Amino acid sequence: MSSDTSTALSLTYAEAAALGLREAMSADPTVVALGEDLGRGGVFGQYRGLQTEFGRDRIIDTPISESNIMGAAVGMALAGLRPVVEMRVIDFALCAMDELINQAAKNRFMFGGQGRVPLVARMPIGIWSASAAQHSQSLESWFAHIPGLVVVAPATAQDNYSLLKASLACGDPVVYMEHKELWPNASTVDTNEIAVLGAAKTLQHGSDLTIVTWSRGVGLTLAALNDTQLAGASVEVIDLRSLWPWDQRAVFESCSRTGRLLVVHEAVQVAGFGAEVAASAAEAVGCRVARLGAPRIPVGYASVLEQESRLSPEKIARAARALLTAK
Amino acid sequence: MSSDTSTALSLTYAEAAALGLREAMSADPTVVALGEDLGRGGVFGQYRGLQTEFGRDRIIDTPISESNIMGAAVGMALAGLRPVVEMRVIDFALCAMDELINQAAKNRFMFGGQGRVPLVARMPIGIWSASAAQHSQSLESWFAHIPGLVVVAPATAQDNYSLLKASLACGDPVVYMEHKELWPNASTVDTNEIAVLGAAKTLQHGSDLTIVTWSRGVGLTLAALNDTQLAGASVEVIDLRSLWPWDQRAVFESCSRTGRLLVVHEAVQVAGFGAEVAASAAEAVGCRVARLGAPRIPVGYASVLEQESRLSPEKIARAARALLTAK
Amino acid sequence: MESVGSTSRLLNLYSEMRRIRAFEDAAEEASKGGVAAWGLAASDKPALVRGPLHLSTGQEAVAVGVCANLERADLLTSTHRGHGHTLAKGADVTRMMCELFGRSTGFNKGKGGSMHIADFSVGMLGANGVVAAGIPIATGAAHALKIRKLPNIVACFFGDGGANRGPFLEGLNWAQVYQLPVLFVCEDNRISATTPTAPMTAGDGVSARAAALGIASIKVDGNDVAAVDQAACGLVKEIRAGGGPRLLHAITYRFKGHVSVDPGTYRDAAEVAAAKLRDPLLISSAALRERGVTDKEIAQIDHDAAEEIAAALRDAANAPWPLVTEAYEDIMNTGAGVWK
Amino acid sequence: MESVGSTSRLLNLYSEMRRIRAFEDAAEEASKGGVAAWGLAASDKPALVRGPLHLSTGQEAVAVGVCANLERADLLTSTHRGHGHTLAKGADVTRMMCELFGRSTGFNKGKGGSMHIADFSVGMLGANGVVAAGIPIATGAAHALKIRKLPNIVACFFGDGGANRGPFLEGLNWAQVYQLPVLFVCEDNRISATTPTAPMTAGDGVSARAAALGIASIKVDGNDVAAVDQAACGLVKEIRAGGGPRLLHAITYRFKGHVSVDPGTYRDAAEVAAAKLRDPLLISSAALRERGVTDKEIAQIDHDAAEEIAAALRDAANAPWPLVTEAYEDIMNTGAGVWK
Ligand SMILES: Cc1ncc(C[n+]2csc(CCOP(=O)(O)OP(=O)(O)O)c2C)c(N)n1
Ligand SMILES: Cc1ncc(C[n+]2csc(CCOP(=O)(O)OP(=O)(O)O)c2C)c(N)n1
Ligand SMILES: [Mg+2]
Ligand SMILES: [Mg+2]
Repeated sequence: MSSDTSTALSLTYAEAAALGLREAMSADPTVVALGEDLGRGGVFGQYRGLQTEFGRDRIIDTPISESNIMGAAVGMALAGLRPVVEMRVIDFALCAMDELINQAAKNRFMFGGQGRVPLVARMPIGIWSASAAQHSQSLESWFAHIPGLVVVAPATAQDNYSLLKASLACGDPVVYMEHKELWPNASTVDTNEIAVLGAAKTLQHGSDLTIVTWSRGVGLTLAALNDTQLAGASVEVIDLRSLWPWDQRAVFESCSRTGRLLVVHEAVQVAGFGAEVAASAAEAVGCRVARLGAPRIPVGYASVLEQESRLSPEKIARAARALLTAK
Repeated sequence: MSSDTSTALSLTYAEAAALGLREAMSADPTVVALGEDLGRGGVFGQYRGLQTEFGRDRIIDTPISESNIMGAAVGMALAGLRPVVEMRVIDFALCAMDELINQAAKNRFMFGGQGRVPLVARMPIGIWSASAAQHSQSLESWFAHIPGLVVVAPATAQDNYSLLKASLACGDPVVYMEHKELWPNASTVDTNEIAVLGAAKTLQHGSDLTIVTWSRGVGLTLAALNDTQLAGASVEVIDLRSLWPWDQRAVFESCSRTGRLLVVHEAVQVAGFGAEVAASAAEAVGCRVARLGAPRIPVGYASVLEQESRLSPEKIARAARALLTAK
Repeated sequence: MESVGSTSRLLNLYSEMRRIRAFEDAAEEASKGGVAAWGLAASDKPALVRGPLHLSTGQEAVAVGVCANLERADLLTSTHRGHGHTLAKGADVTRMMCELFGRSTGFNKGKGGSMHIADFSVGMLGANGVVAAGIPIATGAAHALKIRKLPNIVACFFGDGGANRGPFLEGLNWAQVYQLPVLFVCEDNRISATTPTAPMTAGDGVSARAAALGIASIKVDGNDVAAVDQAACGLVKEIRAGGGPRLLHAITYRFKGHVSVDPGTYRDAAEVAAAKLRDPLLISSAALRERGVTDKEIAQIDHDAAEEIAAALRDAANAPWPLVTEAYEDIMNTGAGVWK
Repeated sequence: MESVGSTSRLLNLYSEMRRIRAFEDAAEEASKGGVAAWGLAASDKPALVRGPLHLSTGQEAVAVGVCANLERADLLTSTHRGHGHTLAKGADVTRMMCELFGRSTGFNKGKGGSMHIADFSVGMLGANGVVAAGIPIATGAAHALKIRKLPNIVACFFGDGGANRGPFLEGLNWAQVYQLPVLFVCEDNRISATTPTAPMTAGDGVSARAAALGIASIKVDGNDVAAVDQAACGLVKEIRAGGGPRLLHAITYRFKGHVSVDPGTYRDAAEVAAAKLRDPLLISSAALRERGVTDKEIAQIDHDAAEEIAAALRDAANAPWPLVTEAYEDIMNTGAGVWK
């Protein structure tokens, strides 16, 4: 599924995903995509042009039937296809939880390995454009908790290309979480870069503090490094990229050098995936840990309220500074 | 909603819940219950006799329509009732996630406090009787992660009486998680005991190690204290009872005395609620932490497989010993 | 209100539709700018109304014709496209506009915005960001009314696209099983976001589906407010008499894109132009003129509506923002703020 | 198989039903003991078959009559009550019994048990612990067959109670919209666990609901295997000819409780007794006798079935347990075992 020619293209996060899917569909006739409004390119343009290229049989416009979209994908996978499921925003995927958790995730085990469910369920996450409480969630920790699910959260156009292809190739159900605020972000994509699920990327090396983050948190964390609060601090930044499997080796190695771990994510902090990373590091390495996530409040509509649920470079820098100066 | 006469009764966990609900229904005509097979007493006898006493209008047999059961409960709550929702086992509640998360949990906030959703959603959890992967989950960490939800997990008949009444009185949506293996457990219930949501119970005092647990983990942890591996160790055991709110004060106070925290739960360890407790203690107290939960595998049918997902006194004692002797 | 079919009633219906149209037009204008989406680039003009704004422009007759038959104590559940329902149910225009502007004086204190517009004080239990999610809530509210032996009913609006979601079946079955006082109203604009609904929908539509559940329905021209009013009047009477649920299938057309920033280019321009000839305001004003209402009287109504909305816009623009601390309120009595 | 209505075919159908009955009786017996539930105390005899065991005793004619019309490469999704479907689709009795006994030689390596019984090698894609959850899966499998231009079809079994869940609507709508090769089979035993289905179900039942979606159906006496066979034969032909989905509504009766440990005391004893007079095995053997099949021939079939099941029981009891390490296999290629 890798392309023949080496190319470095400038693509947005949305375009990179479309390209990755397009290449996978060209290479493998069993790859299909289904969801609402895909024919018009998807809500965020991430399917633009694909129905024209591959036809209505493979880029499938569906009724508003989230349960059946996900359930049908399970049946398709069992009957020889590799479906990409579009849930539009993760909040609507809540209408398909039985199908994802009870039917997709457990299938391979429950039936003793008789079948496989190679589906990629795309569930855009995150706060975007004053969309309020029912269109702003980030529920990655839910899926990390479920045996049988792979959980992926790309932060860049490159990763949205490479990780989508890796997810399509992996053969087990993948919850693929694109962040809605990243769609327009453009950067260089090397189509020869192959991603490995479970391998983090260390974006910046440092010796005083390790910051582990993913998705929208990555860009904000890198921006935080310029904050005056962090002047003089040597910070290592790790983009986790996939939350299950997650790169324990890279994280533990880093924290045992720095002695301090801050986990940063946009999701609600309480029982967020940061708790898993922090608890694991505390257990395995015994380093100091801290988390920065959203308070346990629904996302509000007015900017001043929404802001309380958002990450910012300033908040990240403050949390990092607090950890650096602790005790 | 407290009873007039002081009584100490011997009741099973199921009977205690039935009594608590019966008293609440007698005291408050707006309390109703809805779910499948309630007229015949519920799958586990936890509604036995109630339809005869209160009639079909208040103990409501429903179609197999989990989405509508939960969604109707939201509408009932908004229109002046205090519904108890029976989901039978938590696995089926996955068919009602939009209704619980998007509709119930966020309602009060999203509408600026115009309404309240005082519903109690009962979702029996846990491994029981070779029920395999689709009837054995414990998903408490999911709900702890969701702003707007209260999360309760009683471990004893007393608590199933007192916490159910407290949940009915609380006025916000409560995810109420009874453990299926506890139904027949009988103990003394004092009907004058009033439970406060968010208050843990310290069941045993100790100075070497704090074990925090809940639900089925409580009895198994107490049993583990007799294991030879723990001979000579002074262990403090805390039953958390409610996971949101959770008693941070009691837990932090205990770990700062003992310097070691083990969190024990039946749910999958990865991104389980133990991660939240352990990470919080590591952050706030800086004590050594460890977790014992299930491996990230679906629950298998054959005993030998199911056993791998179960807690046991021996496993708990081993984890406690490992933490006591660490570094 | 005056008796169905009377001129004074029709004047009221027209006037209510005009208020909604004026509200939608103003909200649309105020939403310009903001983020890139639907093929449009972000503008640098900051939007006064932010976030997804689903306009009911062109569909006013359904909301108005149905709500004319509701009492204040009757309840209503809505969709993502809920402005018309909210105003028609009697909500205050200014508090509504304040909510869209994200101000603390809005119905939801700025916490919900357009997609969660609600006025519980007039029985409007909320717009909803999830398609068809209002249906189960409506059945539960009606169930409560029945259990509490109250004389009121619930109106439950949903879209043609929503009829393909499971809760449609579960909710209608439920309402009929318990013989609940609900009027289901399908606002059939024949489109679901950017996708025509018909090719995604098997069978003969919502009325046939309701009939299969034993629920009687009426199909009506949803752009003719008099026709909607009359049909709703009959169905509401039957429901109030204890007849159980009913369904109103109203055929209408969405003049605008799916959300305010969507230019709707996926639709045939000729189709849109033809549909606009059947603007419910044109149909209604023509009917009024036939009954002898003068152009001047109509112009006065239009003028009053414009004034009312202009005042609401001014008030909303000057209203205070929520305090940061309010982000931690109205969640639960235990929990955030205390516990975090 | 032989042509529909022929005596040799009816003999095969009878024989298949007899095997299923023998299997169910044996499984029931093997499940005795175990935990307290349904008003019964726990017995001290350890159960050989553990966990929820939903018997299809009395409903064999539906599974057999439908599956007689399926090819091996056709697919099937089932319910929690799936033993009959699995055997009728051609699964091996011994591997099935091994699965119920939780042995590593079972179809699912002991990981699933009765509620997840499956034999993918004959196209049986699994029983399901969640009511109606097989419906969307069946539509997806049929969708794949269509996209892959394979000539096969999918049979989708569900219960009368399942028709009140949302996926019933979503799945049937989907199948009709995409004109998929699915035969929906409603096994209507008129009960849902301990609750009669009728008072929980609005309208005229599944056929009416299917008709509202444009899906043609046949209602049939589900205890008469010849009638089921004939009806299924016609519907399957139409489906294979590209006619889109069809529905078979089979009226039957559940002889046993909801699960094996449920004595079913909530049902009227007279009702159960009357129903047993219409045992599908009685109806079928009477029909065979009318065609001149001798008692001896029938007794031989009964005997063979009993022998086959007895052998399966012996093999299952002696089969090996799964290894502990297998708890960590068949989950995902990355993940547990590697990743803890
Ligand atoms: C469960 C769910 N799926 C998808 C969406 C995205 N969405 C919002 S409105 C809409 C179209 C709804 O069509 P219809 O019900 O006909 O209402 P209309 O917009 O035409 O008023 C879609 C798909 C959603 N909000 N909820
Ligand atoms: C979504 C869901 N809700 C509830 C249950 C519990 N349950 C198992 S079988 C059953 C009754 C199903 O009735 P029906 O569909 O008629 O099938 P039958 O048992 O009669 O074969 C119920 C309620 C379940 N398994 N899944
Ligand atoms: Mg529409
Ligand atoms: Mg049944």
